[in-house]
Amino acid sequence: MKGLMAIFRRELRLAMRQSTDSAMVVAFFIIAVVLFAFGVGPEPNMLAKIGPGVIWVAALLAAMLSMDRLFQSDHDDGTLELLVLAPVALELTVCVKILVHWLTTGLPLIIAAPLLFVMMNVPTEIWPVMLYTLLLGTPVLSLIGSVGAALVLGARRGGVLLSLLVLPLLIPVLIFAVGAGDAVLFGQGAKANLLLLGGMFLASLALAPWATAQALREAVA
Amino acid sequence: MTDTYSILSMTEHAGYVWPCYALAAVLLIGLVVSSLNGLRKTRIELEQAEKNIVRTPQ
Amino acid sequence: MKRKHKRLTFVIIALLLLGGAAALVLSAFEENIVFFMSPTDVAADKVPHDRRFRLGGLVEEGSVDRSAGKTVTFRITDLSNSVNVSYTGILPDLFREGQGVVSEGKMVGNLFVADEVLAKHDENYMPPEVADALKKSGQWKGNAK
Amino acid sequence: MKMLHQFANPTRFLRLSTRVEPWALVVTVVCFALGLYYALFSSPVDYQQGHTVRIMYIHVPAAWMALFCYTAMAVSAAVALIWKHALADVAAKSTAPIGAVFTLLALVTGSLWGKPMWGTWWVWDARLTSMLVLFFLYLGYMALRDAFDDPARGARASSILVIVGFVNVPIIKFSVDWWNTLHQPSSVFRMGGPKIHPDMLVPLLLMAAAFQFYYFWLLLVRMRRELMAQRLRALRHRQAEH
Repeated sequence: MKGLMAIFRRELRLAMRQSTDSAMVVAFFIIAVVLFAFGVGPEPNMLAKIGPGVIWVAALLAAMLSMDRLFQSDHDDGTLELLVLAPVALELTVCVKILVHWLTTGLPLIIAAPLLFVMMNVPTEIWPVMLYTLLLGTPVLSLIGSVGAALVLGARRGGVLLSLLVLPLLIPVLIFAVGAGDAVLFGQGAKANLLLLGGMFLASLALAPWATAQALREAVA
Repeated sequence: MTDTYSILSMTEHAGYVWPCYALAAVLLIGLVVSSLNGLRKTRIELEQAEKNIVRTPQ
Repeated sequence: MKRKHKRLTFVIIALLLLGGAAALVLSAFEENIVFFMSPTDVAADKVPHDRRFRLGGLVEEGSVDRSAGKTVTFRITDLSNSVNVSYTGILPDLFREGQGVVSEGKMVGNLFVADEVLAKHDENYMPPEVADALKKSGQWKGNAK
Repeated sequence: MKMLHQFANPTRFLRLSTRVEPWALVVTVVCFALGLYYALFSSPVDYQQGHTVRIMYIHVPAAWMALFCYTAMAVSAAVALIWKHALADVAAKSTAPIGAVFTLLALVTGSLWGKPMWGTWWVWDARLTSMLVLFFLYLGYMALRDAFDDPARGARASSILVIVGFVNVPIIKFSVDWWNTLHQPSSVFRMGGPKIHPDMLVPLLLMAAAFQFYYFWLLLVRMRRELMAQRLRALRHRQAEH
């Protein structure tokens, strides 16, 4: 437990020291959405219609952008070998790293999201649901992304490859998150979609740290 | 059951059915050709490499 | 020994999480996520008025009217309620009376104005002679005409 | 297990494979000839779909094989990771391009079938979407495998990816039962027997057998090539050391 706390503090300290990284992710998120607004023109109804989808796609890409540095620096300077050999189970270490990644990228995205709801003219009645989907969905991005990030360690063109591997697996998250907003506008309630997102979160929480740890062991072997 | 003409023409759906079979042929035969090509190339390279090993004394 | 215990704990936690995930997903299916709405939903006023949605059901027997040029009107039914639909454009080949369809469009008053009609087909495959024979002998169970 | 080990010996495999290959090829060609004859000429049209039912004889076996290849890949990858069987890894690598081709074929023929029948080339429903994800998984596997300078590292990383991606397979299989979608439920592998007329089931099964043997034959060819390539790499490595 003490070892875990030490890792947590180290990760958080490192993330804080590189807080420009988090800021850049949020900036990318906002700029990507704004680009869409320029791309389709400022017609409010049109923006409202595509708003939830655009915001989610931008969040997905922004999370991907920050993903490849999750294990890269540890891999480069040899820390990763220490973590693999450490008495703390690698699966737990991975969980801590994912948690910190989410705190430094997922959470800022959620905080920035209401600003984008205003800019994209998203109907106020789906704001809470959209926030719930982001709250349930962004941890899934971090979890599944970590598997990809561990797999591409040491690969050529790791960043692009990471997107190719991970984005298809994230399609269901995108579909049900955006579907939740539509379901509310339909008057059906978003319960089913949110339950599915919750199921995806639990399933990826069960499987992703294990797969990531295996991939990390292979990477330093 | 149906005369050959109507089968070959597939009535109004020929434009959908024939491309399916054509695509299947192209993809499946293409994969065979590329696999056999790869096999042939690798075999030639391997034979060459084995000859070189024999020629170079230890 | 300690290592083994640790591993066992992990496996149990993972199984609990997976069980939770399965429970959530299964209860989500009970909520019935729909690819389309039914005419009963329309009758119960459960559909939005100013937004596009999908309406699914069977094409009611004898309701297809092609008299108005390119615009076709028909009724979609789920055998308890039905909705009037109008559509302008090319219908898919499987579109016929008694056949399942999914159409996308908006409600305009009591009329569903579709801008897309998709035909849904069932998992039965048979030659036309067999279908005729089945219908003649009264063993026909499908809904298609 | 002992038999598996014997089979896993590459020299023994090569000997066995060269003996089996011609037969597999003959069976493939015969099945294709019969299957195509039935599928294109001798089978009746469907009472609803007319001639487009003939697309089924390509589409359905291709979709089956897409799932079969992925499952075979995942099993081989697991065996390669756990028991370090070199041959299992070779099998997984050799299966990937074949599976990708089958998936692409299923997607495109499905689209060509959907246009006249449903009235659309593509809908974003569960079956079609999960099939597209399967295609990307195949591509991702091949890309990841090629992205490392050390082939052994690429082999292990991509094996993990295949196993992780396996969650998609049950989703594809059951998507038509779980969601009320445009895609019709299974006609053949269902409770209560196939709901498809024998005259159409025969060409379908013949084509399925043809696809299956085609895969088997091509797998042997590709595995043989891969084993040669491995030997070539080892030889060059040794030469460089001298």
